[in-house]
Amino acid sequence: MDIEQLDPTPEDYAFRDEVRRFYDQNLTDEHRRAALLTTWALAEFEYGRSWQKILYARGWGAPNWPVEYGGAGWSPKQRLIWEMESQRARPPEIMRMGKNLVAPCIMTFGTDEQKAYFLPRIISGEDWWAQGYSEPGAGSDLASLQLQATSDGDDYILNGSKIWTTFAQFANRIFCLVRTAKMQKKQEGITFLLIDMDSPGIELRPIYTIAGEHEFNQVFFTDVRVPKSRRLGEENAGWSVARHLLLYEHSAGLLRMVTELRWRVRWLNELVGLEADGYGGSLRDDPDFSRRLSLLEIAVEAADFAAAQLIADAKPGAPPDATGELLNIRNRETAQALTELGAEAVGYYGAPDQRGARKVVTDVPVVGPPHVLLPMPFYLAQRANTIAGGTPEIHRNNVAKHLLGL
Amino acid sequence: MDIEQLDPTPEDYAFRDEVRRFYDQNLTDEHRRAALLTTWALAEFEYGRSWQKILYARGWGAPNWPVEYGGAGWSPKQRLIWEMESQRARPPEIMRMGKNLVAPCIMTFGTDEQKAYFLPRIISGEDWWAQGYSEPGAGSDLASLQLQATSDGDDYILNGSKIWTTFAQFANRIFCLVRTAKMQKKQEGITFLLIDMDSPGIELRPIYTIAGEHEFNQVFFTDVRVPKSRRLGEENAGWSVARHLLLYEHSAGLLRMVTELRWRVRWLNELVGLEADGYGGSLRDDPDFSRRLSLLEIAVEAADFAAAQLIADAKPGAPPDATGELLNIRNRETAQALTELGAEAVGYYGAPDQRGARKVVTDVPVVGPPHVLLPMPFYLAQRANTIAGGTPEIHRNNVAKHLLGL
Amino acid sequence: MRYTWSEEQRLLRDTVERYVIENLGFAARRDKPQTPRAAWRDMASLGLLGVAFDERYGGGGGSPLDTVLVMEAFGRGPVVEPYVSTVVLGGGVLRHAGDEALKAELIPKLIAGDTLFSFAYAEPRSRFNLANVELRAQTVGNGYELSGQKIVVYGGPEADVLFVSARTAGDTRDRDGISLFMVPADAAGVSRQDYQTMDGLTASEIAFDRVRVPAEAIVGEPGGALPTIERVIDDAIVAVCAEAVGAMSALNERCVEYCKTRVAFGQPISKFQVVQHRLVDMHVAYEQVAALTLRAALALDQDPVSRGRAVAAAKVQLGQDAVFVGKNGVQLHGAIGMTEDLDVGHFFKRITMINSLFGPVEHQLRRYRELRGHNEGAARGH
Amino acid sequence: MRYTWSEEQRLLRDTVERYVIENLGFAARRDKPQTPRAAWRDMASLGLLGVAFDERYGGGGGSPLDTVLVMEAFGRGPVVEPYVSTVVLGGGVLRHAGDEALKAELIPKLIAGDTLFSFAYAEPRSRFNLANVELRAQTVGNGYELSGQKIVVYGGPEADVLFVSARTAGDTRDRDGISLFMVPADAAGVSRQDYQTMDGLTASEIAFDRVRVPAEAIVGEPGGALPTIERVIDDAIVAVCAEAVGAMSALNERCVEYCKTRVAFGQPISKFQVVQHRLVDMHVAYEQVAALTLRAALALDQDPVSRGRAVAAAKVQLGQDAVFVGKNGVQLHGAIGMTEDLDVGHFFKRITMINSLFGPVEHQLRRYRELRGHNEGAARGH
Repeated sequence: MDIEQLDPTPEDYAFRDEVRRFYDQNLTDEHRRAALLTTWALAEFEYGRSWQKILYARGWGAPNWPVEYGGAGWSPKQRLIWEMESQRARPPEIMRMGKNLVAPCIMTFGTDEQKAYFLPRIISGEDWWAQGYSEPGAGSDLASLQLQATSDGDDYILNGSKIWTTFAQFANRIFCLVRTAKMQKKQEGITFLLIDMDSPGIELRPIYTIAGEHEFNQVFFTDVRVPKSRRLGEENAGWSVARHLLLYEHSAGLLRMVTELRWRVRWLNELVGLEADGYGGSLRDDPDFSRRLSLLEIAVEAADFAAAQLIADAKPGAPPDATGELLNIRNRETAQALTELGAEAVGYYGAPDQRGARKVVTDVPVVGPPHVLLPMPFYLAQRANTIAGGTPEIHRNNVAKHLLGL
Repeated sequence: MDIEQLDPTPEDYAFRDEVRRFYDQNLTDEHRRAALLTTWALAEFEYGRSWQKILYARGWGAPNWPVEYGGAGWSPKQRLIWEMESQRARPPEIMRMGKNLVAPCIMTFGTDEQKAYFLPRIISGEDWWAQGYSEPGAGSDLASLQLQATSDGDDYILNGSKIWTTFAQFANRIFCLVRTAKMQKKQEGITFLLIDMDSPGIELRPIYTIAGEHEFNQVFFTDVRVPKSRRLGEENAGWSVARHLLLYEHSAGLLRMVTELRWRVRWLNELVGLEADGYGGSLRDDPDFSRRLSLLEIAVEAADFAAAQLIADAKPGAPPDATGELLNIRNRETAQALTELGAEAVGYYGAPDQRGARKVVTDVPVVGPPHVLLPMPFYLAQRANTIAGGTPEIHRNNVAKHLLGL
Repeated sequence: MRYTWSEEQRLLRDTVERYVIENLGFAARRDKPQTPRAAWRDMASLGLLGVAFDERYGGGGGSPLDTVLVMEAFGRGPVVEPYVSTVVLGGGVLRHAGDEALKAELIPKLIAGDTLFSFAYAEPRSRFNLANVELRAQTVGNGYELSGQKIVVYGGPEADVLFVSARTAGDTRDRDGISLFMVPADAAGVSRQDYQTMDGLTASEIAFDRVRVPAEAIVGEPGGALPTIERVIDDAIVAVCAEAVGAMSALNERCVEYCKTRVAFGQPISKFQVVQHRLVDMHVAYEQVAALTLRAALALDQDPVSRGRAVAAAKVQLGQDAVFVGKNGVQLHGAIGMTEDLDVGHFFKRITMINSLFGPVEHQLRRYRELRGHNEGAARGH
Repeated sequence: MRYTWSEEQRLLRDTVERYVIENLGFAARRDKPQTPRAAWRDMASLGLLGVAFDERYGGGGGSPLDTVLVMEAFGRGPVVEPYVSTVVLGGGVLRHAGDEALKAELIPKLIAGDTLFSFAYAEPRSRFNLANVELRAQTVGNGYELSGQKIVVYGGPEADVLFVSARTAGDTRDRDGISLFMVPADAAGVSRQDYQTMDGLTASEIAFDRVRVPAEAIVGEPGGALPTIERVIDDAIVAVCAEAVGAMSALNERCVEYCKTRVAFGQPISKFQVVQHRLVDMHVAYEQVAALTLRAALALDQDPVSRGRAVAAAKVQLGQDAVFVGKNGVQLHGAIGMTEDLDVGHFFKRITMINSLFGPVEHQLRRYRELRGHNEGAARGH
């Protein structure tokens, strides 16, 4: 999709130019490199953080938030233009657990004190949040979680562990689902807490991914005290907070996914121009490769148009239904297929383990030409695209139930 | 696979030549045409029947039967050579419900009278059997069948109906699973009966397929009397007869399937040579088409080799396990994909409804060149390849349970 | 925004859909058969034949989206009337190549249902290459003489007037030298072999044996018809994509309903996880084709490269996702889905035929790729 | 019959497998690490380095099936020792190109584990085209001078001796004019950049800067090495296919076991129909690759066209089915499958790398197709 399809007014063009100028003037080479080297969810932390600070300074720290909390008050059309330009500029992905996940929940369920305390720190880039959901025995079946929170006066005392907490090593806050009661229905008895990472009793164990990165952690809680004032919503009602978060994530996730898909197509088109086909031309000339790339391009066109339609057709104020979740089933497959093609594009140079060279600032030389650095770890890391945030199996279960009524 | 891979002896070559000579001398043009026009399970009835009579006259009416009943007493290697040559010659597919399905059950469960009466009539081509398994409310879940058999002295009285009975309009016998009792476990209470099609009270309703053929029937039973002497096995023990039949069918089915796959590859290779690509060459020159055909050829090579291995590794006398069923999951997909490619090959000429011209002897002219006659109905009819004989879903359930122990 | 439906359009769709189901669809054809001509006049009186044409000829306005709406509803029938051949193809030749006088004369007759058209373009050796035209038109006196053969001309048996692509110059596969002729179906030297198609439509093999036509029988630019033909075919591709979208939505509904009621192993089969996931994937598939079809419809009036890529993309996706839905529509119904008794098999067959029409996946994918490099080199065209 | 295992071979497989799991596999490397040289000498003392070689050099007899058996067991480790680079590739050059004296001298050293070899053939612009050799060998005096670059030379860091493909005549992509050279790893002018690979093996970028070698450094026919190179690479393709078969079987076992024990929504996930069917499909996938690998191994000694088609077929199927098993091995394990803590991720990465090695699906499929038309025209080769 491009701006032409939005029936743009002169004001829309002006807005587009303004956004574009902003990116041109503020996105440094380091930011761009950080974005390019992102294999899974997030860019190297420092660059994500500094970019958030720049956004905030411009008044665009969280454009989709309500204006009262610092949102930009954009129309849906402006939102789409912003996404188009963001896709073009490719800033480093910031830690969205604060801005996109916990913040909407705080807005809906938080006390006035919680709103006043947390939201400004999120939008300014002062606070960085991790998500404490999964546990070793509770992944797709999140409601089985066991992390124990025992009431003790004005505090809860936490014991247990969370796992797969992305970038917890950088976060100063973590939101957690914890068990405050054992009920018949296991979704009941869960409470949503906002926790400081420097609380005594919290320890991290790094987990390295198959792409060779320290991305995940296991977070251990040993007698960690959390004041009850840090509870979001009612005790034992944390599941409804979590569902709110998920709904929000699915709908915001669709647009972000499409933006990402378009970028991957562009990236891959550049990549094939840089690779030799072994017969005197570039990989772009290879009919089989171009065939597969075209199929994926078409899938991305469909994804793009379907998402735009969904946004255009949405009743204002109505909660999103499962259509976004449905569309993202295919989109996630397409996203993975694009990285798979990328990994194949670099041929033998997919093999070297280049984790040392894959930093924004590093002395380690690249094995081979610069463009071979990303594709293979990108592919490997992106296997998580069908694990984190719910497997396709779970999403299909959900859609079958909620959309098809099966 | 070819004979070279069997470490052939001079005797093997001689046997190969003998079989090849037999086919060359006995398979008429009509037989060949009947085989070519077969879209689903069976060739036009007359030609299947006359071919069985020729086989019988040669002593090869049922080569895999035990010698005592008229089998040829071949070694596994000879069986493979026979399959290779059959694939090469492509005789019309005969009605295998008698020879391959009910006969092994009669051998195992039949009384001496039943064996003496039925088996010679099957091998000689005098009797033709239909299979009365499915009912309108019992397909994949066969054990739900409801056709009622009430005991009345020396007879059962049958009421109800069977459906999807292939070629029942030509059969003079039908074997049926019927309900003789209502038990806790629905597999119990089922009885296996051998029934004459001319019994009073049997009526047929033809069912036309999407390929435009009268292949299926619904068979209605109204107060049909069947003597108890026509019961195969014990009363209420019909399910174990049916399981025996199925086991036999899976294992024999694998080899037949591979033979069929090899033929389809050859057929398709000829087809692409006959079709123009629209750019001055033949479809054989089309890189995308040849790419897809090659992928399927490779799948057939795998199917072929895996089947041969399975047969070579089989412990003599041991019952076949589910590996044949497992391999046929992929084989059925390959079989369908080959017909799909065939239907695509004929381009616009897939459209005309040519059921009138698709007979061994007919006055109806073909629309377009002769080679366009088969592919589209073949494709349409072959959708049944993943329905009849158990859907892939059921086969996967079975393999999961019996082979993987899930 | 331009990529969604107006209320008015939704209304049109609902009207057409109701009409189709009550009068033209699978059950209606079985339960209260009517003559093809009667059905055709009904469609005319409802204004369905005119949605694609300019108001000054009595048409509905001519938004490509209206044709999409009508075809989607037809797809849910499925309707077997020669709408694509007469209105989209025949009418398309008139719209895109006809001069003012011809349009003013014929479009009202088309809209009224009085004259039926068809477009004969495919040949025994052309496959899907629209530039591959062997049928020759030679100048004879003041007119032309046409000799050659056209195959699988949909709506041929009903057509009063045939549009025919013919070569007036150049070699068999040259892009230049192709002209469009208007030929009365009963002209001397025209002989037809009529037949039904697998999906219940009609078509003809048409032989032209020294068929004499006057010079005015040429529609559009002599020798330069290929771009028009490509445009007309692109209109038709979008139309059949929309038809397939309708068929997919009907199949998905049938399947959900059937799986909820069909019991096996003690429960409705809709309770089996594998069946549920299949149904979800069928709905995912629907969304892809629906999105790209609408997108292609909106691109029809753009430049040929943008149009061609958008149309090819929709057809490519159809060849994957609509075919997936068609196959699984049959598969989930089991044996009953394989019979002529149920509309499920008809939807499947119609989707199968649409997939092949104007070239299946690989053909359109090549076109998509070649149009990308359009500025760097000559495109191979269709 | 020729397409199944003998009892003896099954015994060998079991022995190797036990040894691998106890000494070289994922858990063994983590729990009782040993130096690479020690592991290598162990393998030598077990006779594993010699299975592919003739008995007169102290080898095991040289049936291609024996290498398949060993590699399958290694795949189940997974083993990271430079077996393919030293024994299959390096040893392959010796076997297929070496003269009697060279074989008699070097093969025993290889089998004893005293000398490690590697084969440098890939170049920055060659991709998977084995005929694409830019590295030049110029005659200088009685010998040659080698200049150019080789990339991703597996086992490069451990190698004592390098075999190097170099151009002694012709243009970059000519099939003629390629020769094989034997170069000591420490020869003057050879410089290496060593690294680990994603799947835990080792490799090097190797630059040759006017490296002087004597005339006797040429192995095999000067200028005519390509057929030998193709044969050696085909041996290696079969070896890595077998390795992938081992990895698939291990992954399938891990997955069945994990799904039986991992509980979600109140039951082991192996009770979910979708999971069951996935596991079945993974087993189906295994059977395909296993069958074609064995078939390819049996074709290695046939004519180049039969050999090439059988080998390409196995590699094509690997690229579909082994990759399917690899991905789903990770998928079924969920997040834990994405970590370095479990062997599952390592199997997946190894399969991923093997898929790319010597050319993935489309490359091998093109080769398969071109070899079919071999008699009608020149094959494009690898």
